Amino acid sequence: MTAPDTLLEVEGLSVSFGDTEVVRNLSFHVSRGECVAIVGESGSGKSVTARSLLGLAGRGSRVTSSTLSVAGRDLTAASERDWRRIRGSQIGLVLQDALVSLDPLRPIGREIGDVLRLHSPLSAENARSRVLELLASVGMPNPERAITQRSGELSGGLRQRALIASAIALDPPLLIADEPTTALDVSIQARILDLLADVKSRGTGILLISHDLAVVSAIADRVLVMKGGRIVESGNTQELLALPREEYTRRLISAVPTDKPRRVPLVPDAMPVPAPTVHSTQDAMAPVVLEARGLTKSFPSPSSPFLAVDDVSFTLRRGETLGLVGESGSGKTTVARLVLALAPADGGAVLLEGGAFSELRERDRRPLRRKVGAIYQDSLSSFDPRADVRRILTDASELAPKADRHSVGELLDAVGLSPAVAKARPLHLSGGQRQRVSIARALAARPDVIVCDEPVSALDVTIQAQVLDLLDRLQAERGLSYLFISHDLGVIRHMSDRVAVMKNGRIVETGDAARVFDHPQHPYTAQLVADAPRLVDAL
Amino acid sequence: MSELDLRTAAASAAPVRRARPSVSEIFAMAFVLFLAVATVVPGLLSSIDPNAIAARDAFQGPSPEHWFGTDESGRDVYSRVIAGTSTSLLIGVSATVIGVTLGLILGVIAGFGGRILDFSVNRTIEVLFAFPGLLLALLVIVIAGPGPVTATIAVGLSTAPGYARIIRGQLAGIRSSGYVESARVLGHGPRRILTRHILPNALAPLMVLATLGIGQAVVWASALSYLGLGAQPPSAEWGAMLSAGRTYIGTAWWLTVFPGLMIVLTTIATTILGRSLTRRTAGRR
Amino acid sequence: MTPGSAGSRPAQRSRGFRGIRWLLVRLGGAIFVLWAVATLTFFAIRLIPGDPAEAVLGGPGSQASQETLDQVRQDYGLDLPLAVQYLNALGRLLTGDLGTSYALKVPVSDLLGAQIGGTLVLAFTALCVAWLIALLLSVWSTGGGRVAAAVGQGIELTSAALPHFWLATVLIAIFSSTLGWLPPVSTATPAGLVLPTLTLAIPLAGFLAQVMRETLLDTLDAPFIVSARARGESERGIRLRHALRHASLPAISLSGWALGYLISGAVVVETIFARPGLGRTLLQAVTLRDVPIVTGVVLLVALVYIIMTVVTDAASRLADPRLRNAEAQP
Amino acid sequence: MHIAPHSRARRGLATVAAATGVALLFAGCQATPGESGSTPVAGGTLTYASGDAEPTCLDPHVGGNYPQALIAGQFLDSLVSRNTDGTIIPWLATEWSVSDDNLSWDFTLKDDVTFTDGTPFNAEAVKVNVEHLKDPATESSTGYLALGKVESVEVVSDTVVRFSLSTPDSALLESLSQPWTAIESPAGIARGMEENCQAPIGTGPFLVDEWVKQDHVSLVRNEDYNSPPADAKHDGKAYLDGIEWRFLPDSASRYAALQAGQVDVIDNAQPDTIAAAEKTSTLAHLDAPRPGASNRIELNAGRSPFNDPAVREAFIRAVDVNDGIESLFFGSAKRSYSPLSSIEATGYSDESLFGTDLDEANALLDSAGWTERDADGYRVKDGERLSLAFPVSTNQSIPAEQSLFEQIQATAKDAGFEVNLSLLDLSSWYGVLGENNYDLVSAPYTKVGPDVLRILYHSDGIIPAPSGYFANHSQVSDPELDALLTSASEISDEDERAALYEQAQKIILEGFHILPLYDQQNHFLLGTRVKDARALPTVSTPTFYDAWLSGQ
Repeated sequence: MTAPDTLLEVEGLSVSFGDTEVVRNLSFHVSRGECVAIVGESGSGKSVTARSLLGLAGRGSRVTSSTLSVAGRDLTAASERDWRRIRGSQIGLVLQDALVSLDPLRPIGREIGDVLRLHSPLSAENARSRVLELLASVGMPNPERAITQRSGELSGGLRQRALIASAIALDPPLLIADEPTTALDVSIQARILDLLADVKSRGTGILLISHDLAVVSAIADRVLVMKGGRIVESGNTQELLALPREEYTRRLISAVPTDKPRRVPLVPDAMPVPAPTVHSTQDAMAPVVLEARGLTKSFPSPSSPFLAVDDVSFTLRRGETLGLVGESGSGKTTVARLVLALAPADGGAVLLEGGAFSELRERDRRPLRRKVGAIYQDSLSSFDPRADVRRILTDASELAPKADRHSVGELLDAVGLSPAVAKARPLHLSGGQRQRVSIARALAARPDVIVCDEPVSALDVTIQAQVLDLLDRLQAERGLSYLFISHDLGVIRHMSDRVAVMKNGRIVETGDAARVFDHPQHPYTAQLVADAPRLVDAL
Repeated sequence: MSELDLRTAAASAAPVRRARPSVSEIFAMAFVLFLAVATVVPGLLSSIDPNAIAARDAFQGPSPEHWFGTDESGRDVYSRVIAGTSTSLLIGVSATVIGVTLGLILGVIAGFGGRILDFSVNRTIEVLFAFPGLLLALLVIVIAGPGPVTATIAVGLSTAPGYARIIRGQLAGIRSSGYVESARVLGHGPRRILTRHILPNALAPLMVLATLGIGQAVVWASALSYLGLGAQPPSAEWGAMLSAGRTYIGTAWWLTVFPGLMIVLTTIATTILGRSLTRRTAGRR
Repeated sequence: MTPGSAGSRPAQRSRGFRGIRWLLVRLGGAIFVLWAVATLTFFAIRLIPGDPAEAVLGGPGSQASQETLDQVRQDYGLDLPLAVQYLNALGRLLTGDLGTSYALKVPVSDLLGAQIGGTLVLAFTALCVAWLIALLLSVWSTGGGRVAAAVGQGIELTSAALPHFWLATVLIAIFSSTLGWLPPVSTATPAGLVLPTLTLAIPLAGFLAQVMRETLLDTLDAPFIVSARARGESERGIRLRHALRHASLPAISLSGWALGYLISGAVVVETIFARPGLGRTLLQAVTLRDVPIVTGVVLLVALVYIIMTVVTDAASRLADPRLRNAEAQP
Repeated sequence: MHIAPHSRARRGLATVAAATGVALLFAGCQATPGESGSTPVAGGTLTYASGDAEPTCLDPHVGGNYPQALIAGQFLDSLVSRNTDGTIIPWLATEWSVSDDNLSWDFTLKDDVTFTDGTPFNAEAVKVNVEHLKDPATESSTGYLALGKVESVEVVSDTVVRFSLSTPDSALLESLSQPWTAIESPAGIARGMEENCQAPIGTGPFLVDEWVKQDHVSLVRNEDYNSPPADAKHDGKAYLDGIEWRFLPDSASRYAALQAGQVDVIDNAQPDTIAAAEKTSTLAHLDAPRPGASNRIELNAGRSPFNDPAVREAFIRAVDVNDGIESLFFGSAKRSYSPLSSIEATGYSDESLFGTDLDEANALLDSAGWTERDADGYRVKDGERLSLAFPVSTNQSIPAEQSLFEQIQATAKDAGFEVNLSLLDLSSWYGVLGENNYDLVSAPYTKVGPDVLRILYHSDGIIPAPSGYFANHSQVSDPELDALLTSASEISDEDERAALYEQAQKIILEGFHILPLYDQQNHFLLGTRVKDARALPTVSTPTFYDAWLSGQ
């Protein structure tokens, strides 16, 4: 049944480590000039699948398949030598972050040149010009200089380009891209996706591995949805997104927050978020709980001081979510630290309920601190490794007013965790559970405001949906105000009443969320919105 | 809505499953147990008086009667090795305790004393580092005179800067860690943060480090004994025994081999334990 | 073009400047440490019980008269106030004068100048050999399966636990007394360097191999190794081109510490193998209470150590561009 | 009165017994006996490995210790020497006479000797040397003490020199036979201490070529040598091209180096290696006990508890050393019962005083008031424990001796003595002695002749020098003994002198002031190719003038 332009043919692929089967009986194919995406959450077996196609499933793995052929070569019984001949020349691999996927100690030129050295008889001089050519073809601005640089000396986008250059150096018919854009900012992600589309258009088959349906929808022709080592559903991208047959696929699609209106649950069949009880978010008369006035912060650097936050002002009203969006390095996290008074501002002030907050002496501020809670991206590191969940929560609830304290049970219940979790240490919890504990801890001190710094960035999309729904529900029940910081436009848009867009330490645009995203005023905002991958594009 | 979460929670709320100890860890624990018995109740392992002199029985090779042979004064080497455990370990452990304590003091001053103190402690550590190990120990011995107590202090002192540097780094790491920050954000006071978060988290790895250090302290103390600057006869300290036995290497190999073996095995055992502790505590993070 | 490409430019231009600035800061620090070591030693030495004038005359066993003692005190400036003695010593130090040995009555700088070569040759040979052993051991133990790993770890642990004087005894017993291959006592020939070098290198190799093996294992798990494999790189190429380079980084930065460790060991090794050198000189000076020599050795070793740390830091910076870049980040 | 110089005939036939043993041994193992076994061959460099501390100055006038004597004997000659009978024989001086009042000594010198720098050896040179020794700036201690009674030296003629004494000194010749009073070139001395320490100039069979500190001294042959002592085996220059004198402090390495053929001669051979070497056919043993005092433990009578003679006797009766000496020294050391070395003809022994008898020791202690015992089994009197401080110098006591002290410590405990051993380096050890913080001490003292008794046991020896040093460690203060020692040192008649010394030794032994152990051990091991090396019967330092290397 192999079509003439079928590049990759997989039948009955299984991979197991010891007694655990992580990939079960997988069958699919990739044709020339086609992009096939494998989508799944962490632990679904998608990365192992990708690597076993290169014979790199890892130590202690057992790979079996009835058919495994690449460009017509049968690899079911390939030796290590055979694999080495295939790798690089027939199949290229692009991994996630090039900072760690390219040897940080070797110049880019050598890393790319290695493929040529291993598989082609090119002379050193010819290899060099081929590397330069490749770098130019992936859009490297200054190839001559880039070949002498190491991955750490390049920006994230550029090194990802270099990584792609190394994968396509010999023009392999098949390119496997494992989460190639995951660590990147949206605008760079868009450029890299453009680059991959370009590669595809030259006739290369691409197997794209991703957790992000939105990214996949931008480029993939067909999608395979993986869960628990199996393909649960597969099909043409547009059809699959529009008419998912499987419950799991539906959950995945539904969990994508992009373009989901505010307060619409992301978890299908969940109870709709109740209407706010305290104040209407649209009520302009709701009192201001937190205000930032002209915040400025710079850091020393060898050349000139680096201005991380430049004259940032905003207000946050009771029961409202202010979304702070921007790319990495835009100063979002520094703003969060200034609001939490973890670092002193060079200029400006943060006011809490109209009174001084950031300008108080630490001793005087301490009693007020409980009113401003925080949830972090890496919640694990925010827990004392020696403490169990019970201690974490009791430590926090001691700070709440005596008359208004939650018990550990109540807190766990509020965030949807079983009471049994109290005895566990955060390390042994899943990412979603940890983030729930983190939220419970923030709630324990009975805060008015919670600063959420990239609270769902590290989570799988279905878990992310659960956590976002939880945050929404808690806000409605308790009249909380959120300062919600994220690089993900979809999340921000779904969660925010108002947004502020940051770039290079400044707020370039602020206003009602719907207005800012539908009718961006600032060109940067417009660019961001345009670059954000969205499912609807595929439809 | 969170059945998935609940299921995993139930699993992980169960007592933490520990990795089964490896062969080397079992050996290490058994040997440390042996050392502990030899230290606390040496009589359990040997009934011969380690200091009983029998000049006529000198230089007898290992035999069923004298497992490790006899030394130049006819004393039973096995019972001396057992009896020497407490002295040698005392020196090793006290030296490590001195080193760690000094290191802790310096490290804490650097970690909490503000910029100027941190700077000066850092320079102090650098200066102390410029006296490599034995050199500092020798200097201490020149000043205080040779002997087991001086040797212990000398070894302790010479290991202190190493500990101080690690502790300082550790404290700096913990101080800027997410959990200390989140405790601050919640509004906990500095004393509570110090006692509930920073110190407990800094001390645990320190204990591991100290375990690793004991073996090396025993080795260095034995080097001082070899140079005639450590423990005094007739105390059955391993280094002193080794140093005395070296004279007779051609005649009585057992005088050198057995105490040497004890030093080596002790170091290996403590290192294995220290490393497995590191792995186990690191696994929590 | 792409955003971000502009950002790296100013950092590039100031790289040379940053290197010089780094070096100046390090040199300043080094001078400070030397001064502190000199001061500390000067005052610590005053705590030594006994009259330095007697040390000049051969210790308390001498039967020197009061006049002779007074004469010596005057000759060596021991009758001056401590502060003046300290300033004098510092002043002399600036001109490279380390004073005159009490026992040997010769300038300390001449004496140590003649001794330092032997110790440095021994220490650096041992360092190189230790490096080599550690390299081979760690590569072998990480590449040969479970048994090799266990055996490798066993060797590392055991070597690191060996006291120098014991190892020396065993090596002499095996290679000199039994096999007769190598001279038991150091000679000027390379053969005479073998046993002392091995004595110092084996325990150090144990330490280095532990560190290198762990880094090697970490590195072999790194994504860039997967990238390299995906390019078709062979197992040997992976190790040679990628893993070893990473594994040697911590070993490079440990070399300063290692040198200090080796110089400590040299005290014992030089005595056993009767090699001329700083360690043996120091030990003798300690027994003779020869203060100027003790001070001189301490200062010299501190100087060597400081130079070595600056060099290893510089080498680490050269080998690992991440260290250079880290300073540029806010 | 005129003392006839002894026959100039070569008397080296009966050198040290062990040296003969060496020859026999070689004869036995040589494949072709008689061929190269007996006829000396010239050439070759001998490597000597010394376990003693490296001297800080090669000039034995400065300070004056045994390591200096060991090497100085190779490049310096003395005025007189001594043969194995203990009789003084000519060396640089051919004959000598003393005035009737015993205060003036005339020495006739060899007239054809020059120092290796070309300076002629004459009466003036002897005068310069004595003055050098007596000058405080020289910092001499051994030589200075030895010539303590010499008031002035006068040049009578070019070949006759006259020593004027303040009091008669029967030990003068013995003193002059020691390397510490050997004769150096006046021009060499005039260079100043630093240079002279580096390479003293003498008339000896070798001269100092180079001294690489912490490593070795290179000695090369003196091609013009013509002044051997009267008991030498041959005339003219030495057979060896030179000597490489190395310092190998570690005894195990030293022996290993000898076994490996890396060195030819080692000193300070440890007892077990001596025993091992004697079993081989490739190594020879040269046993040369030092003159002067025997190795003994001195009991400090200057403070409690040893100020009570009964306690001293009890201690000596309590401890058992014979078995220890037998096992620790592998038969290489013979038990001594005398204050003097076995090579001193005037030595007096009394074995009966040193029998071990625990019951008697206990009885003595009971009667001395040390009746109670504490929980640890030690005796107590007036609340004070019967404890004895025993500082041990690690430089002066070899490991076997240290072990012997440990055994003494153990056996003394049975009688209720607590012996506190502390191992000290030389400086600290002298410090403890200077502070009178000891009850037991072993301090070897090497000097030619019985006059050493005066230094060690005359009450003058209790008064410390400014540095705190004193020689009378047992702190014997007995007017009768003082008188005996003084008159013995002034008397000229050999027999009367011997009788006086015997009486003095009786008093010392019967007063239980010392526990003699054995002679001052001085063992050398030699490789096969070294022939005819011997120890000088003065202070038992080896001389390599007659030595030659077979197979050259």
